[in-house]
Formats: sequence, C-alpha cells, structure tokens
Amino acid sequence: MAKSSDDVWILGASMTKFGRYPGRDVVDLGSEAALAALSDGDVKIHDMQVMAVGNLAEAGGMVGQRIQKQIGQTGIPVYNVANACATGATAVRTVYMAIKSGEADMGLAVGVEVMGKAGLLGSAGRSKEGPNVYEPSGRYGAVMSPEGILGTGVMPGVFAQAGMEYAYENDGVTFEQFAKVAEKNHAHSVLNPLAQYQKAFSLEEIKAAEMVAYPNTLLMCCPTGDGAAAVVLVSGEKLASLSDEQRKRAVKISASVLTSDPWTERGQVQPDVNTLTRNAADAAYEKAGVSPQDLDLVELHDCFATAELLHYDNLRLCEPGGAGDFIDSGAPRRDGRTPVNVSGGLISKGHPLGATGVANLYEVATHLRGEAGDRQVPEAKVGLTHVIGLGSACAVHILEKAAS
Amino acid sequence: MAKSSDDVWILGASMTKFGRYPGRDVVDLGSEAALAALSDGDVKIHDMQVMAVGNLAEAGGMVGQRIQKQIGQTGIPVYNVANACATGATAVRTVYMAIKSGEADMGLAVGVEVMGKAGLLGSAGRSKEGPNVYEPSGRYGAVMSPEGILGTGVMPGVFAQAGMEYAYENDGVTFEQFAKVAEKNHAHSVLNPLAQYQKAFSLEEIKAAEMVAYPNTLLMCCPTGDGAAAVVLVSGEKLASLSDEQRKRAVKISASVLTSDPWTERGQVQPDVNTLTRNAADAAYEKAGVSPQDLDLVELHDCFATAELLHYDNLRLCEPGGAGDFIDSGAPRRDGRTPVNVSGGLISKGHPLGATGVANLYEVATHLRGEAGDRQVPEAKVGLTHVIGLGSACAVHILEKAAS
Amino acid sequence: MSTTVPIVDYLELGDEPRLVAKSCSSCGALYFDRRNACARCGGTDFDRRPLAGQGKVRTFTIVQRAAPGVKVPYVSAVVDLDGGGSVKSNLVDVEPAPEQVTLGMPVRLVTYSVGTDDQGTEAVAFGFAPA
Amino acid sequence: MSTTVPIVDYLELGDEPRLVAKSCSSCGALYFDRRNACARCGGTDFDRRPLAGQGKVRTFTIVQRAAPGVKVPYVSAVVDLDGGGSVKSNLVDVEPAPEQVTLGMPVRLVTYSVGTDDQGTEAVAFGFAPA
Ligand SMILES: [Zn+2]
Ligand SMILES: [Zn+2]
Repeated sequence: MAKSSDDVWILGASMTKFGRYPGRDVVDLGSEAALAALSDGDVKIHDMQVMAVGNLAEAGGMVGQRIQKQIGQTGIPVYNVANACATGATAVRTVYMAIKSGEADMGLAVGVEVMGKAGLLGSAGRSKEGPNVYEPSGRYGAVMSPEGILGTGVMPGVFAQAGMEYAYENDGVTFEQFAKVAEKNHAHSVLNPLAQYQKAFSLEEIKAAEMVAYPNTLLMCCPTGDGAAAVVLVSGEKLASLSDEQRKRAVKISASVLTSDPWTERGQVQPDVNTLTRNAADAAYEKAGVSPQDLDLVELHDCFATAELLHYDNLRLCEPGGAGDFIDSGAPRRDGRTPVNVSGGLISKGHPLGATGVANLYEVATHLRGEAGDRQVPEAKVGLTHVIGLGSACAVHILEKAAS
Repeated sequence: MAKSSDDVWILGASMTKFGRYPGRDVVDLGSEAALAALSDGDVKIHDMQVMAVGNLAEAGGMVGQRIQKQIGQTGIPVYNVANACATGATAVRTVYMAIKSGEADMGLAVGVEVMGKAGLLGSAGRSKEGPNVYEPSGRYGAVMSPEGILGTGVMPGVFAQAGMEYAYENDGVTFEQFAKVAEKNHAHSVLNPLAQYQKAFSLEEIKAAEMVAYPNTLLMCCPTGDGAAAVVLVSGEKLASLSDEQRKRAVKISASVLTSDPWTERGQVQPDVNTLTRNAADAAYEKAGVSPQDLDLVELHDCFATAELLHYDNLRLCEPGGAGDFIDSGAPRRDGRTPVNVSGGLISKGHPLGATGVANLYEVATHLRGEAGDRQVPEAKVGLTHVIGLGSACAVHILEKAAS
Repeated sequence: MSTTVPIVDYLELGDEPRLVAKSCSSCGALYFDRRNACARCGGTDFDRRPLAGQGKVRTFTIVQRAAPGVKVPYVSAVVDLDGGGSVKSNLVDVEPAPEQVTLGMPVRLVTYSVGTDDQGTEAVAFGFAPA
Repeated sequence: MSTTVPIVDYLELGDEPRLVAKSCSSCGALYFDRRNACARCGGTDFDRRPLAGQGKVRTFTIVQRAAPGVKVPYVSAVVDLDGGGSVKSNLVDVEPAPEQVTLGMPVRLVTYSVGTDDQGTEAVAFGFAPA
C-alpha cells in the first residue's frame, strides 16, 4: 500500500462522549472535538489551511467561524455545510476536496450538534393561532398538515416503512429479525465509553418496549443527544514529511463518495434510502479497489433497526435479499464475519445529527490504529463508514490502515 | 491566454430579477435560476456531476436536493453551504473545488434567498415572556440583550462604524463622500432591468433620506428582497470538447479565493471587514497574475455605502487611504477608470443574501461576454467580484474573457 | 349549505373522488406537487393524469407515537395503484395491529371529512380501505 | 435592600466599577467572552486583566432605526482603552448628533441602571462619557 501523494489521510481524529450537555453550546462541543483532533494528530490550528464544519440546528449561523474564534483565527477558508444526517460526512468531504484540488495540504473537519431533548417526531401538530380558515398552501395545495392523515412523513415511520418494503420485496423479514439488530448494537455499546448509553437489553425487552412505529420499538430508535467529532486530514505528500509516529497512526481514505437520491417511481412518497446508498457503496468499492468481503468492520447508519437491516443489503454485506439471514447468522456481531456498529451504532452510541458522519470515521480509524481498547476488532485493516440523511444525501468512506 | 485544462470556466450564468416574489418559494426561484443557467450554457442537468447550493434562511433544509427534485434527480453529490452574505460565492467555490480535484468536469452552483420583508435590523428587542428574572447566560454572561445598550452589533451600525473607523484612520472621509457611493449605484441601476430598484436619486435626496445609522441613510443601505442566481462551471479539458459557441462565451475563472477573518485586536467588538478582504484580494491577484489596474469592472459588496468606500482601498482600487478621493474623482462610475457596481450594486440591485455571491459573477460574466446591453462596459476583458459575510467570510473571484 | 375543499390539490372531489397526478409529457413520470420541471428527464410540460382508485399495499407502518396534535395509533401505508402511480396515506377501516395488515393486500380509495373551518368549509381527506 | 448584577460578566461592579478581560497567558490577547482557547495563538490558559477606565473613541455611529424594543437614537462607539483593550458600548451624556461626537475624543467609563427584575435585582450597564 503505497503512500501515494494523491491520497488523503486521516492524521487526527476525536469525538466527545455523546450525551446531554446542558450549559454547553455548539461552540464548546465543536471546540473540544477540534482541539482533541489537532492534539491527536500532533498538529496545531495554525497548520490547517481549510476548515469545514457541519451542524444542522444552526446551519446558517457561522458555526465554523465561531469555533475558529475560540480555537484559532488564522484566516483560512471556512465552509459551513449541511446535508441532513450526512452533514458531518459532507464537512469531511469538503476538506477532502480542498486537499485533492491542491488548495490545501492539511485541513480540519468538525461535526457537531446540540439537540437537547428535541425529538425526532417533528412538530406536525395542527394547532392554530387566530381564525381557522382552510387555505391551500405549499407545493401540494394542502389546507392542513397532512401528517397522520395522509400517512406519516417523519423519521420513525419513514424508516419503518422502508424496512417493511424490504420485507415485502424479500419474502418476509420478521419483527424478531429487526429487533435482533437493536439487541446487537445495545450489546456492543457496553464496551464503548463514549456511547450515550452503555446498556445491554434482551431481545424480549426490545420487542416488548413501547412501540413507536411498527416494527420499530423505542429501543430500536436512536436517541437524541449532543456531541461533536472532528478529523484532521492531510495530503499524502505532506504526510510523508511528518514524524514516524504521525505516519504510523495515519489512516488512509481509500474512497470518499457522496450521492443524492436519483429519481425513482415512489421516491416522492416514500424516500428511497436504498438506491443512493447502493450507488455510493459501489462507487466507493470501485475507487478503493476493495470488496465487501475485505471489510473488517463497518459503521453504518442505524438510525432505526429497520435501517441497519436494509443497509446490510445496500452495502453488499450479505447476499441480495438476505439481510434477515445475515443478522440471524451473527455475522454483524463484534465477533462475527463483518462486525457492524461495534461502537453501539446510532441506536446506542447516540446520534447528534451533525456529528454522526464524523464520529463514524473516528470509530473506524480508532480500530484501524488498534486503539479501540475493550471493543477493538482484532487485526482490523479495512473499514467502511456510511451515513444517510433524508432529503437525501449519502456518504460512504472506505478507510485503510497505514502499511507499517 | 491558453485554455489550460487546469482552469475552471463559467459555461452558463443566470440570475432572476431581484425583487419581491410573494407566493414563490426558495425552490421556485432556485429552479428558475438553475434552469436558466443550464440553458445559457446549452447543457442539461444530466450533464452535471456535482451541485452546490447556497441559502441562508433554510440553510439546514436540503434546498439543493429540493431543487434537484424539481429540475432533475440524477444522483449527483449535493453540497448545501452557508457563509453569511458570502453564501452564494461559497457554493461556487465548492463546485470549483470539485472540478479542480478531478471529481467532476461540470457542475452547477445556485444561490437563492427568499427574504420577504425581513429587515436587516434583527430582533434584539427585550420582550419577555413569563417572570422577568435576570440570569447571566451565553458567552458574555449577559442578563439581557446588550443591543442598544452596549452599542450596536447589527449590520447597519457595524458597517457605519467600519466606515467611520476608516475616516478616523485616514484623516477624514466626509458624509458627502459616503453618500456619493449610493448616488453612483442608484444611477447605475437605471440601466439594469434585473435590479430590484431602477431609480436614480440626487446626492441631496440621499443625504436627506431617513438616517438609519450615521453616516448611512436609508438610501445608502441595501434593501431586502428575493432572488436567485446560478452558474454552470466546467473544466478546461471538458470545455475543449464543447461547441465553438459554448467556448466563445465561456468565461475563465482566473482566481477563486475564500478567506475568514484572522485574529485582530478589535475583531471581537468591531468585526474587521478589511483584513480578510485584503487577504482574499491579494491572493486572487497573485493567482490570476492580474493587477488592480487591469480590471475593467468590479462588483463589490456594497451592503452599505460605507462598505463600498472601504473596499476601494481593500481591493487596492485606489491609493492607500485614498478611497474618498477615489469616489470624488468619478473613477468607479460606469464611464470611469474602474467601474464599480455597474449593476446597481447591493444598494439598488438588491441583496437576497444567498444569491448575491453568484449574481455578481453573472454580472461580470455578462460584461465579459459583451452581452450587458445598455449597461455594457465597453471592451471589458477582466473583472473582479467580491462578497463578504459577517462572521466572517470573504470571497473574491477574478474572471477573464475567453480569447477568441 | 356547506362547501368542501380537498386536503391537498391532487385529490379531486365530486361524485367519484379520484387522485390526479401530473404526468411528464416527455417521459411519463408522475408527480403530485407543483412542478418546475421533471425530476427524471428535465421536461417542463405536464399532462393531468387521473389515477386508479384501486391498488395494493406496498409497505406500511403503525404509528403509535407522534407529535402533539397527531392522533395515534394509525396505519400509514404506501399504495401502488393499478395502472401506475404510488401514493401514501392512511389505511382506514382496518384495526391498527400488525396482524390485520398484509403486505400486498388490495385496497380502494375512500374519502372522509377531516374538519370544518370557521367559515363552514369542510376539508376532505383520502385514505385506503380493504377492497 | 436591593442587589445588583452587571449586564455582562466582564463588568465588575463595586466602588470603582471596571472592565475585566481574560488575557491569554501565552500571547496577551484580550477577550471578554467565555473561552475555549486563544484565537490568536491557541493557548488555553488565561489570566484576569482589569482594564483602564479611560480611553479614546475609535469609531462611532448614531443609530436612529433599530429593532422593536431598542430605544433610539443612541450613539454606539468602539473605545480604545488606555493601556490596551478595545470595547464597544454606548456613549452617554452626549447629544446623539454627528457634530457632538469626535473621532479620537477622550472618554471615561460610567455605569448606570438599566432595569430591575421581578425579584428587585437591578441590572447595571456601562457606557462611556466625555472625559
Ligand atoms: Zn420527464
Ligand atoms: Zn494567545
């Protein structure tokens, strides 16, 4: 594995523990992650030539520059980006492009979100102020919010329907199989000190938990929370000039792909989370010259248990149509053939929206460096990260351990 | 001027008329501009390999993908970006980087904003709900909004203070000189059918208009409004394969630079709009191999008359400290040595925040193509665009006419 | 005398209520919303195309937890209409329990009142009932 | 008996009210806000540094139009304090007219009440008056 000067590498990586941080703002958490990633890469903010920051709640609020004003105002270009739940990964890609284009040889990407107790259910209620007069408005000429009348458009239901569609197309995937995904991820999280929750649940507990949107119970849905993650990227050429220790711990980005959802027949009523994931994965495998069988671990976007199951298939981790069998076989468990979400996944590690796409790079990089402690996947050499945001945007990265 | 394959070119450009569009949303205006830019470049959405969209009001709202869903869902990567008033230019730079990095050979950048009647004064009022109990909060431990008590932090005042600081440092610039900037831009706008306002005002009318924040009267402040602009960018290599007509109208991006504000002594209390503009301009001149004297026209960020005057100096259009003399001399008028804001500028053309940084590329490109009609700057071969967003971000582009 | 208004403009009321899509004149892609162009082919001309009132459940969920103001439980489903077009709505006249809904089950379009405004105008929604 | 609270935490009340900055232990850069690190040098240690109560007006504006709830007109100014530090606040005891304010004019820190909350706590702000 040559350190081609065309490659882009992760030099430093960090994440805050995910959880609830009352009293800390997006700048505090973003700064903490950024400073930790710089320190991890043994570089300074003054070495950075570009910065990209992903945050959703304050997407128009210059979060990148506000973080600069706390950790170092050096005059470098800042990109504030947003792409739903792929926001953090989009920040990484932006720095990646800046390096690839030759504009920078080192850059910082930060993903951060402060959600507090905001829920994923939206606020589609039909409370009214003033007189109630039906007036068609918006692109569908709606006279009231259609949520709960013309079906559901909020996340738990959308991903539940995506799971049931997979079940329909593939001759039945059972409630129990969906629940097994959550059982696995909760079990994994016990070993991850940075996870928002570190508690195992039995399959029975998960199935018996409050139903949110069938087949997803509360224990099959990601929590809301606060957190941040950051990576320092460096060009291969620049990396060659750094210390042995830095080079040894560097992780190669063998592929970085971002896609949106192409037109599909039903996309306007049921977001198609599959095609863009397949497109991103296929492009990434091709670019990296890696096949799904080569992967030692995968961090994928399990916002709901149903979603993870779909993505086994979308990322080609299982036989076509065989996602149910795949979870039954134990393959995605930490000691299985292709460990998936050994961090605990979004379901248990947490899902501070803007941070997620950077945090999964941190997780995979940490395993490739052999620094994942109790949850280390032994001998991990190649890993894949995946995030998807409704609307839609999907990012896939393939990472490889430095040849030592 | 060789068409180096390393260069990036503007193949298509468009803007909607700026103004008020009740009933049209961000997707309508963005789609209109995008379709017009594609048509102007004689290409289709299916030719695009990347898309970046700048919008502030819905920065976290997947505006790019929503536009795709109206004009073509082809699965390409979408970047939703925000950088205050440099948002549109940041979208352009993102596509520019994607092309420079070799990831795409053609891409679409859109800037769009629907402001309605939102003002630039913010909503810093101290209205309270519930009991009024002073609790220190935020990064300054403030017990109430400091706006209007500890000075002003909203735009008209900030840019007024920036202008007065220039006056202090450069032995006095008069109220009349600031007012002349607005007189010039309003006069220019009369010839621009896409301007939000097309009305000339006398210097006396401008000085006598309602004072907003001394020395800026209402006629020295940009209006709020709605609008969109878009450009199609193409690599030099791809351009070489296109038709004669497309190549003839293509405009070269000789430099594309984005900066943020480096630390300065007073930056935390009075945003320094100068240093990052100087840094961006100097880098752009160097990259393009162009000097300020070579510029045939400039579209710069005259959000307030005071701002334009400062930027004469920051962009090196005048002698150091000589911005007052520069406006007095008539140099920045349409028939002067270095025409500035022949479009009418933000003050009269309008300033739909996310659209502005793309619209000024449209304006300069239109002159370089010799297609600016009544307002055409004769024989225009080289132009510069500049935007700055508080927070801060500054983008400078230098454009050159294709060698024919 | 009361007037009625459809909850969305792609529902056409009358003796036989029906859903009416916009169909791209170039490629036939179907849409329910106001269009700027076709997301599939880029075409800008559209024809009105009434859709069938019968179809099959392609997927569903049973929503038990929702934002305030949304009545739960309810069955949300995507229905593939006979002859083309897919639409999302609630399943009605079905008990909201997993064992009562079958993937692929045939359903038919029904309409019902979902409220009356201060001027006496009645809003009419659509859903799908077992065929 | 009433208590007082400063409008912002970098105003220190008492017999001689003063502004207190955080000074970067490495490079001396001054800040008024809660810090994660130094924006100039990246250092993370800060010392308290009281600033002078006298200074000069570096720039000003007279705000005549503002958001609802903000009383106009008023003079906003940036003051360079003697011995280091720049701060923004209102000029007080000055008529809000361009000819009454001079760039470079010497000013001194003053404090005044800007309101009392429901528990009787008085908020104290600072401004600058002609010296
Ligand atoms: Zn079509
Ligand atoms: Zn320092």
